[in-house]
Amino acid sequence: MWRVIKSVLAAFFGVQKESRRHEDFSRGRASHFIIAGILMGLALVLLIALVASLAAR
Amino acid sequence: MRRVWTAGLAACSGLSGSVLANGWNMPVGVTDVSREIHSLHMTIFWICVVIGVVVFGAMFYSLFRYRRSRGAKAANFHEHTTVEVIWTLIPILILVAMAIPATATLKTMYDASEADLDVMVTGQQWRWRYSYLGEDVAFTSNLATSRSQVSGESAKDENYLLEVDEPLVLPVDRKVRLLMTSDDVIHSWWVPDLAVKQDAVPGFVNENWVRINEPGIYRGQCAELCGRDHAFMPVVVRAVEPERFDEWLAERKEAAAQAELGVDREWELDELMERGEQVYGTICASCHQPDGSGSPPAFPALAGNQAMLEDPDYHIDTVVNGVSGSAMPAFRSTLNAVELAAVITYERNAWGNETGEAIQPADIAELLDEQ
Amino acid sequence: MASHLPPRPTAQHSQADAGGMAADEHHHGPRGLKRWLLTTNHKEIGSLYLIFSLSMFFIGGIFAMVVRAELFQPGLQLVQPEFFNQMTTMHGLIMVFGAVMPAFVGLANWMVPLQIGAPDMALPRLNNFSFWLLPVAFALLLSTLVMPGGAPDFGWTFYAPLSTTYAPPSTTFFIFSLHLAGISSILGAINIIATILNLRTPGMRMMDMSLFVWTWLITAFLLIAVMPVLAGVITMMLLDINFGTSFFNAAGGGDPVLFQHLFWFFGHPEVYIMILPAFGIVSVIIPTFARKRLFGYASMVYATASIAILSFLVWAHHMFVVGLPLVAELFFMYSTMLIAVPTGVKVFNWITTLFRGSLTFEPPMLFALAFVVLFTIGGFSGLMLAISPADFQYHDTYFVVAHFHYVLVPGAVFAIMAGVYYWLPKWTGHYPHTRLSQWHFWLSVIGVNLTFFPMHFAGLAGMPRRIPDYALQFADFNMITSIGAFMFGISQLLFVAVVVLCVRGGEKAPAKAWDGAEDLEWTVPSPAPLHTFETPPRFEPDRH
Amino acid sequence: MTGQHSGDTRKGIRRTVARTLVALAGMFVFAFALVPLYDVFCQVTGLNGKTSNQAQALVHEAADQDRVVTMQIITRGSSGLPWSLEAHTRQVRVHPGQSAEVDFTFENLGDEVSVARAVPSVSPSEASLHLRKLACFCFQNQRLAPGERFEAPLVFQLTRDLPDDIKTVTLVYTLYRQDAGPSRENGTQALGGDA
Repeated sequence: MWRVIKSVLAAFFGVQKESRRHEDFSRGRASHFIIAGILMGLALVLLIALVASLAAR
Repeated sequence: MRRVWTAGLAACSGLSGSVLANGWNMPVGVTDVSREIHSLHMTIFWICVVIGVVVFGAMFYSLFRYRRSRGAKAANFHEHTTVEVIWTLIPILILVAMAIPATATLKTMYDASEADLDVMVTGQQWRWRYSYLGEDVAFTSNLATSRSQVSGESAKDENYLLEVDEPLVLPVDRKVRLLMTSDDVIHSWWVPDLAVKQDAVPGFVNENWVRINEPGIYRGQCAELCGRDHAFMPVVVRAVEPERFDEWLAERKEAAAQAELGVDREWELDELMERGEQVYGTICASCHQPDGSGSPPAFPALAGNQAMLEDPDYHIDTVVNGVSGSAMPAFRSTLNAVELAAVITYERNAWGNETGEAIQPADIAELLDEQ
Repeated sequence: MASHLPPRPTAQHSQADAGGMAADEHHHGPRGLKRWLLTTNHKEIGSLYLIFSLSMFFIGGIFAMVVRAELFQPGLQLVQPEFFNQMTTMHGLIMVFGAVMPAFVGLANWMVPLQIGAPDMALPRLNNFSFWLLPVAFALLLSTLVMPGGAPDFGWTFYAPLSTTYAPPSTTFFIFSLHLAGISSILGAINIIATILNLRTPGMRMMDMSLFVWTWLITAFLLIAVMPVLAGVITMMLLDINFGTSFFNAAGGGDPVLFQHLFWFFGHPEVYIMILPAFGIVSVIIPTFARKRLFGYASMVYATASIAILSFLVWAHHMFVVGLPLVAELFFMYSTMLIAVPTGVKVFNWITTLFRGSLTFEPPMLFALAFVVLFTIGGFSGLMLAISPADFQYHDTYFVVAHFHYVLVPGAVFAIMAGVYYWLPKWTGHYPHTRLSQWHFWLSVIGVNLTFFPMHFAGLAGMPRRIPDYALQFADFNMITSIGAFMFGISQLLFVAVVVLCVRGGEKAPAKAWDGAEDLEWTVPSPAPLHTFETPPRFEPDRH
Repeated sequence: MTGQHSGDTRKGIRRTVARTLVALAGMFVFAFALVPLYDVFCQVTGLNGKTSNQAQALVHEAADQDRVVTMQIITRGSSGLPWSLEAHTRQVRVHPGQSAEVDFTFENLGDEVSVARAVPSVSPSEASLHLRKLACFCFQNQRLAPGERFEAPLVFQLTRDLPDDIKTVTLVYTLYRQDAGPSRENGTQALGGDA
């Protein structure tokens, strides 16, 4: 699970190591990545929203 | 270099010296907010320039240094995690540095503290209506540039397309709250020197505010595509000293009262025709055409329109109340009784519409007063 | 630069692999017009898409020329404002939905099966259908020009209520044609996804695919996600116009601003739909002519995914002046700024690929390099527009027009042209005429900058977009822009000349037309026979 | 050419297509679901100055005597509707927490029965979260005979949690026609008609 999260994080960040992505795509299941991606997308939304509402104070 | 260019272009366009570009950049403007926005704009611009110089510098260095024609042999590296993480983190830091002043400026712009004056700005195809809330002063502001200038039949004035018959008058050094709404489609009220641009959405109100630092005349335009004459609904703001503003407001109230008096007397047909032609020219001609031919199907012809000529009440009702779901607005609150009577009389007697009827302002006033 | 082009690879050193040796003989389908109407061959459909896109590019271009001719000088000289609005609207719609998107689909049709070693697209008959929807859709759209009341005149963003209550009667046809074009894109996207996920040659993993295939895969997912939203929005418009609902009408409890939220929820990903495949093309071309593997292949894939995800979170940056509360302004400003990060990663990767390469400047490379520079300039103005307080001044001015033309013309369009120059030898068996291509390139680059750079100044000086006539202080900028636009427009005739000449003859190209090229398409003969990879080719991993 | 693919590949393609079709249908439904979601979102966040279209209960809290907020009331007509709507008071000063009443007069000045509704909008939009309408004519359509007058109250409360920096709240009512409009026989000849 941690690997999936790390890979999705890398996708958000836009940087990934060659060796790592080989692992991603040989081991992981697509559905896991998609679910993790959606969840972390939501987390990102909440994070930006939090920063925005703090800044708006 | 720039002079040569512009002079050359001005020469070939056959226009006078006024065509010489006087602005290449965002105006600094005359409010604290506009200054802040300008400096934010310049800061980010220079950051982009620096990044551009670095990035393009590296790129063009590579393009010249590693050409095969100069004997370059390709290296064989294709990833470097540390470098990639660094060039991801540095932009994030730069972005945070940009976001901080931007957030501060935005908060100033959203300041909701008490205003000294509230003005309601209403967009209408294709003019602006201003009402000073609580002051009983309201008027419409139309494009004042003549059609012959647009078509090229006469020379263009210095403020071509940026002049109106009645500018919005605002006091300097007072906080003015601007409430925006629209009667028909979305418009956007914009004056670059005031750094105010706000959409006017039909059925909804938006607000913005301005505190002008210097007296002067500031020009802008509608910024949101609003149909055919989108290019022809300028905004002009005349900022005056507060005392002058108070005088002006008193005069306007007086003038409105005077106009009331004119309503009760009997008006001659000629008088109404003369006044009506003016009103028609500023308000109606843009859609129904100066010769009343309209542009069907959206804008029906008025010349020879039997439905309208046979039934004066229908004609009056349409002008006063508009037609829902069409481009024909209600002029009940835009024009006063004299103007309404005059323009209806004009439409019933111009371009071969020879009804000979004079619609009396008093009758219209009665109609409006019931209201 | 031009005269120092390296010698072309000779025919012997790149004989086609066994897998690519499929012969032409067993094509027994109908001939003539019927053959093109009924074809299910990915190469023929690809060519149809590209020809269609090129014709739309010229039709949309003519509309742009009308706009620029009217704006050459202040005053109304050639057209009336209502026709001017129809021209700007049709120009936008045709360029977005008729030129850029079909061009990318055409390139995908041609090259995705070739790059993954597949014999054809996964759903060939559907492929034929999704192409032939397009001519119908755009014939319908163009026919609105001669309808009473004229063509759509509310801008390509068709904001309600200008596009509903106040729209011309032809709007219903506009909605129908957009539905057809949308269905075509969706079907194309399904086909591309099915092809990429199922028809890769044995041994090719996802992370072995070329960047062009990757970016198209992600683009196809974006299409699946947002085209239905567009379909929903225009269906709501249709209901508002013809069936008395009030989704976007304040009078009935609706909200015009809701239209903008829905439109841009589609519209912003749509912008990336038009640029991600361009990233893919450039990421394939630059390594070829740098003779060096793409730097940060994995990062490129992840950055593309990142841009795609973020594109769903930024839509309201198109609506900063519509009256959003402070928190919303901040949210969309921050999320928009974040997009600069993965985009920057891509630019850095391209430049690092050039660094210590062995560079030559054939026509595809010229266009790819111009893409990198000019797209980045468009990215800078995009960053400026993201700053919400400053956007109160930029919004709906020519600054915005300059920005999105920089990312779409020297961005998407240059990438398409780079791709065409790159793959023409594979399609026709001939190299494009070098001199003519170079003329086309330089005239296009100069024309594009002459057209769009002064727009920045006009916008900052206060010129709103979508106006047929303007105040005198904008006259100089507009005149330069118009001259540049005519120049750019005319120089595209050279492009047609290059393509036509290349189809008819020219220097023969070997299977591997560019010596630095790595992907599978270069293992089949040039021109590629009608059927390729009928037995899957061998693929050795770790080419990337 | 599916015929050429092996059985596994064909199954794979079918599965991919089925999944994308489900995703497509989901997104299409989602687009329409966004409409009510947007309304909910607006009401939760105060986006766009929309107010509730149902009567809300009074929040029982003591009025904040130290703070005064100006409530501006603006009424507007719209084209095609010969009605007038007047607020008896154009501006009221209230303490947050306190409830207040403003009366309005509707009048049909036309010569036909017509139906209309006053559509509200609040600025600044953040204030709409804290504006509670206990009674309002804007919750339903009004139907007036020619010359008929009708008086209706608006009872509202600005709750105490109204952000401190908000000093003025503007409430605008725009009257919109809700029935088909005047029945003119020669409709295509109509003056401003869309034909």
